[in-house]
Amino acid sequence: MATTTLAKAVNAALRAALEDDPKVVLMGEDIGRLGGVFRVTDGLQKDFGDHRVKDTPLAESGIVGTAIGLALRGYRPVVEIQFDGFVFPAYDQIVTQLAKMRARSGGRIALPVVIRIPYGGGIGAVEHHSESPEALFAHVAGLRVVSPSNAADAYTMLRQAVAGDDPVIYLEPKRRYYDKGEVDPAASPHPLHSARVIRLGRDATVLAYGPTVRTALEAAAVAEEEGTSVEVVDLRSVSPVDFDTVEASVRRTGRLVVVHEAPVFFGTGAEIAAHVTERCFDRLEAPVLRVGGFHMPYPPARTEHAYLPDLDRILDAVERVLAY
Amino acid sequence: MATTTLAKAVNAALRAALEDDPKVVLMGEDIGRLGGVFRVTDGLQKDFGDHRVKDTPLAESGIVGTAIGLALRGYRPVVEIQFDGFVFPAYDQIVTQLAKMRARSGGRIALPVVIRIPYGGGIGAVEHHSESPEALFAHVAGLRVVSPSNAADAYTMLRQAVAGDDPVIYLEPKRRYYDKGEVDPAASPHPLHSARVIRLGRDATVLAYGPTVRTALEAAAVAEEEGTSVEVVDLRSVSPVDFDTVEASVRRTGRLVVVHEAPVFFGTGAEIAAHVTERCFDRLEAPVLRVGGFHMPYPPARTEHAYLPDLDRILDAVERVLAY
Amino acid sequence: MVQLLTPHGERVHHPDYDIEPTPGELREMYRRMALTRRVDAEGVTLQRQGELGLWPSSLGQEAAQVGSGLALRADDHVFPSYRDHGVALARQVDPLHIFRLFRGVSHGGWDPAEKNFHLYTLVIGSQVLHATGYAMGVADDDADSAVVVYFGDGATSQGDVSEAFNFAAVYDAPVVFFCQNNQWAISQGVERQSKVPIHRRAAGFGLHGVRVDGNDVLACLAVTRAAVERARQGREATLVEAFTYRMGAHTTSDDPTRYRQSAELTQWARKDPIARLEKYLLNHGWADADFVAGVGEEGDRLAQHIKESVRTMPDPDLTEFFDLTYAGEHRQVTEEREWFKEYEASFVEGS
Amino acid sequence: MVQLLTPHGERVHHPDYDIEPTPGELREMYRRMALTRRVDAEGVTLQRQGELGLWPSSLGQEAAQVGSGLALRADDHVFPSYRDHGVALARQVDPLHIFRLFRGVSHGGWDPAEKNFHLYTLVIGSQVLHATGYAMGVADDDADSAVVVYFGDGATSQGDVSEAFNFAAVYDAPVVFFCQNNQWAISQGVERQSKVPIHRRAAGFGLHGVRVDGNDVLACLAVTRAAVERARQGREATLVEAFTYRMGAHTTSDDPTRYRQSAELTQWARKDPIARLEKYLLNHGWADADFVAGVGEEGDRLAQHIKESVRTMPDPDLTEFFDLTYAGEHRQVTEEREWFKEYEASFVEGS
Ligand SMILES: Cc1ncc(C[n+]2csc(CCOP(=O)(O)OP(=O)(O)O)c2C)c(N)n1
Ligand SMILES: Cc1ncc(C[n+]2csc(CCOP(=O)(O)OP(=O)(O)O)c2C)c(N)n1
Ligand SMILES: [Mg+2]
Ligand SMILES: [Mg+2]
Repeated sequence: MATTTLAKAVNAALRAALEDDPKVVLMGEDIGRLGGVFRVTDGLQKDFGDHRVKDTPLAESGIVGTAIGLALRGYRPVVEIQFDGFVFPAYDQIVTQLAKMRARSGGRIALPVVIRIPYGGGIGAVEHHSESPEALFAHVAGLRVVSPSNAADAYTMLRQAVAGDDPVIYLEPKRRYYDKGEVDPAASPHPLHSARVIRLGRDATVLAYGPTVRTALEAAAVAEEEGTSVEVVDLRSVSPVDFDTVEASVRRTGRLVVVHEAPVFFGTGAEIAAHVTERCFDRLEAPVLRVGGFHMPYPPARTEHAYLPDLDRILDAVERVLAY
Repeated sequence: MATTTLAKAVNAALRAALEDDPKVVLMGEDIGRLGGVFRVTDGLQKDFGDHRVKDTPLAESGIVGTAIGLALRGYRPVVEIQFDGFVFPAYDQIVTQLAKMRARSGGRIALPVVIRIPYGGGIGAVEHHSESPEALFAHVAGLRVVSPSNAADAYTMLRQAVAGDDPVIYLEPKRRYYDKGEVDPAASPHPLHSARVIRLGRDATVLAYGPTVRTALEAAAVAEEEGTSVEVVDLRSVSPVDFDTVEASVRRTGRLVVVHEAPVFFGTGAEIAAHVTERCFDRLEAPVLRVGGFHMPYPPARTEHAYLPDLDRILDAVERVLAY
Repeated sequence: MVQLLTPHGERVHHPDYDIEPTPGELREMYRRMALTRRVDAEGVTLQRQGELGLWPSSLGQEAAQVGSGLALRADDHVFPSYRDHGVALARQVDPLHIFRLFRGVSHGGWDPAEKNFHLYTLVIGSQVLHATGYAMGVADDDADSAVVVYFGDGATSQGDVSEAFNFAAVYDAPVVFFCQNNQWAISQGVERQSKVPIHRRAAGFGLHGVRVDGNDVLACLAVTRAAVERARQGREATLVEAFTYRMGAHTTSDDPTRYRQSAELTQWARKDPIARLEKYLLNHGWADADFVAGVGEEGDRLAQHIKESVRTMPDPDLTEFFDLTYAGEHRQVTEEREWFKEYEASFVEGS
Repeated sequence: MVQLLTPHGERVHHPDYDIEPTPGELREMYRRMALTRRVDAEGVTLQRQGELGLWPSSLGQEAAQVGSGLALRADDHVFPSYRDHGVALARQVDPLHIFRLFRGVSHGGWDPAEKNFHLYTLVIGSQVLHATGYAMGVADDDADSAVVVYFGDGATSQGDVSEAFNFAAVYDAPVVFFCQNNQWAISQGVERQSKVPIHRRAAGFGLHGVRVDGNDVLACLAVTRAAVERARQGREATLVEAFTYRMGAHTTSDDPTRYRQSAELTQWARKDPIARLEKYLLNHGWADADFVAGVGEEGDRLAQHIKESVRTMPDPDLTEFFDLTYAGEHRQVTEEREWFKEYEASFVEGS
């Protein structure tokens, strides 16, 4: 497929899934003729019909609840939630039903439901359109939570999510939708749950996922100019966390900075810091530092540049772990 | 009031709040004639009428959504959610409305809504009746999240929660409802957000809140017999966390074990461990250890004794931080 | 309100919903209702004896449950709530499954596919959306099965239930919404859940709505059968409000004397669903005292079997539960499972 | 469907909802609708010029918004959605508040108490419950105010909206549910939201339901006035379905050519709410070309004021936002605020 945007890679993955398995169905608000508000499902209803690509009533609980029913019937629904802030009406169905039904059934029932959510800030949007709810799903057993940072991962991780038998919260970094990258559908993929070292370095590890990965790479490049060698890990999966890869990196560098857009307090960085510190206590030269959102509702668009962890905030933290 | 149970202390606090402020109203399923499934609101509808103690339709989102409306009208609603697992239909109203409306209004609107939730396991209940959702609220800015561990705190903390102008998730440790303690309504209370050192010790700090505090104290007593001096901190408030008190204790003992019933992964222990480690890196003799629930839906009642962190699991962790 | 059999056991007729079951069929209805009542009583007893953690009694609702349950084909799919023991028995689901749940050894680990009887659902109203989605799938498959979902009067207040009504209408899903209005949701009378009769909610969403005497097994069978046919053939959804009464406590944890009058019970006792069918059968000579006694003995044997089985149900080991959460591997689960096994083993070694 | 003024500007009569506004009142309705349209157009323009992040246009819905808004007393309370600029203007809310929101300098930081006009709500349907709760409070206060809540056809699918209908009925809350059925929820036609006309949903919950021509400002005023009176005096809630049309895109981010036909627009353009009132006024000599031109100029001046104000609105500093989250102190907020201030200061020093 060569070079394409992250959004188009998602579209290609959905198309391929619809082609490969007649049980795959898409559901969501405005995903049909409109192709979704980000055009991620563009052309799919036209080509696969409105039974396979279902425009739904405006009711997220209804969408996820009926997706569960369709999964029980043998379908593999891929649900689109229009924006991060609108997943909460479905939270009950996700947490008490989707996540728990397999265990409830003694492991008998598979619920292959993928919930795609464009998430994160940086697009100048109004309230509820810039949130990062991953921690609110990762704490809930029974869900997998993943987020690609680039087009190639967007394609392969979505194919894997759809093919797997577990519910997956698939978080799409909306401000990276138009970032381009190589996508090779035939490439043999890394496991869905695996983290990846995407830049080698000696002095400190910066861990990021989804939208902040590019920022982390940019920070590493700047740091290099300043003589600091930063290793970058793309976490890819928030639940489970591939601690083997993360710990191996930290053992090499001795220092870790975790970056995400979600508020730091009770965020992903907390789990990473706690676990890595437990495992690498004697190898850490400095405490794990967290760079992320503040404990406030996501602020109005004209302040988001200051709210979002940017290159400077990452470099500041890298300096602090180095100076420790 | 002298000696009373935790459940009765909550009842007394509600009664006093209803008496002191005509704007206080209670809302919930079965809280009227029945007095709630735990009888916590026993007698209140009889004495204050069904406008002040409102039995509601069976709809948690409706309850919280209308409580918000009542708060906008100048009321101070205290909502009862029947069991922890049934708060999720209201999660959207709590997270996108209750928590955010003050900030949305530029700080103009106060939303003094208290949401009481009997939570946690250990009572041999069926599914959804034994959960500990605190982390799912603590990550959300705009909410306060507190949990008393004893009758005295249950009384004073609820009075403070109702009197304050912020939304409060008030988590009642249901398996401790019948634990007795001294309640003195006239005693000058500790601030709602403060943690408390409830047992002094030298060798390690065990931090707990809500239902696990008693277990932590029991563990400390056993440890003492074995020659280990354990300090116990009752966190009381999960958001905010009173890190001053926690850090001071850790600086004294050099070791920290965090205990809660909620799953460890992405739980409160992660935030405490990450933050304390950042602040006390050089004073920690061992990594912070976490003792809590496993990453699975709360299991059937006849296995919960093995699921819940008990005295042995706490002692095991204390041994491990000491042996480090 | 559709009624075919009065509280006195007299047959009445209805222009839209008449059926003429054979005496054999009538006896089978009686049998399933009586077994339901016996099994339910055993649940209450076993809970009192400490063998179960909880038991929600179906007492008084046997006609609604058995009548509707018997209206279905094997390939129809049922989504029950948590009090629908009579539906389970009508579907020939092994009652021990239900006892496992309320004993606290499982969360309901039966195989829904075996009898097309889904797991009990405790979060009020959730299953109503699952059933609707399942029915959407049936329609997409061009199958002619129907889906029946059970819920209470209280559940109608939940947003999920309204959303399900709407999805069913918008997608022409072959589903029957079977609401047992047993007048109570724990301590709240139905007037706290709806200002108007519940079946009326249907029209506002574009569903058929019908109220049936929920203590009349014939009427429940007839109305459900018609609704199921409408679903099967016309892809049209129906809301059935079965007007019945919860004769027992909400569950064994509940104390209904705090909120309802015994006069109400006396009044509803006169409308008992089993007594009226018994009268009808006896009056017409389609059953005799021997038959009734026989069913009673069968119930006692079943209850005895349940009691013995429940008492000897082994407690599960938590270790088993780690691997039920995910189909694939999950690193945190693996780590915790291994830790737990070692931890448990340390006691055995140490002891 | 209640109609008092045809698309051709002819007055028709209705047995239940007749009103006879004075020519002065009619001119005022015209004025508010025209100003709404002008302000809305300015929103679209400013967004195109990059001054706003987004603008949801109220084009075509002026009669529904202004007519209903003018039916209220000052002490009545309004809960708007996010497209209700006409209601804001009818309530004399400063339009700049709305522009601040869509510019991204606030999330809507006006004082709801000032004009009894609550904040815009973006999570579809949420405000419908808030309004209902507020109305429950009004009833508890024994006040005779009414509450009006605005939402769209799409919103009716949300569970929250059904729950609100039910709470309002059960608690006899003095609330008017004003649904602007503008035929579209982004790209979804209303048939995707409801199989039957939306006003019919009312009866199933025990509410009054009425459909009104939403492009007829007289009818919207009359129907809302009646509903408000019913709320005020009888503590009865009404669902008003204002049948109207979204003439613009969903928001400036939307491209409606992907999903709807221009023929539909042409057809609805003939039913324009402002044109029909203008015809009515001119035909009866209650207004003349000068009046129309005067309102146009007033609109231009208002738009000019808005443009200048928006362009010079200062960007806020994130520092201000730390203290908006809680009324009391919150340790994490304090810590983060202090860190942020120091961090920001370090740049100033460094530069
Ligand atoms: C979402 C949710 N909220 C609250 C409860 C607690 N609860 C269990 S049963 C019940 C009443 C249900 O009443 P109804 O729907 O009429 O069914 P019935 O018990 O009468 O069969 C309540 C409130 C629950 N299970 N789920
Ligand atoms: C809970 C939720 N889900 C999705 C959205 C995204 N969204 C914004 S407006 C809209 C359509 C609303 O349609 P309608 O209720 O008819 O109002 P209208 O825009 O036509 O005024 C959608 C889906 C949202 N804001 N909130
Ligand atoms: Mg009931
Ligand atoms: Mg609309």
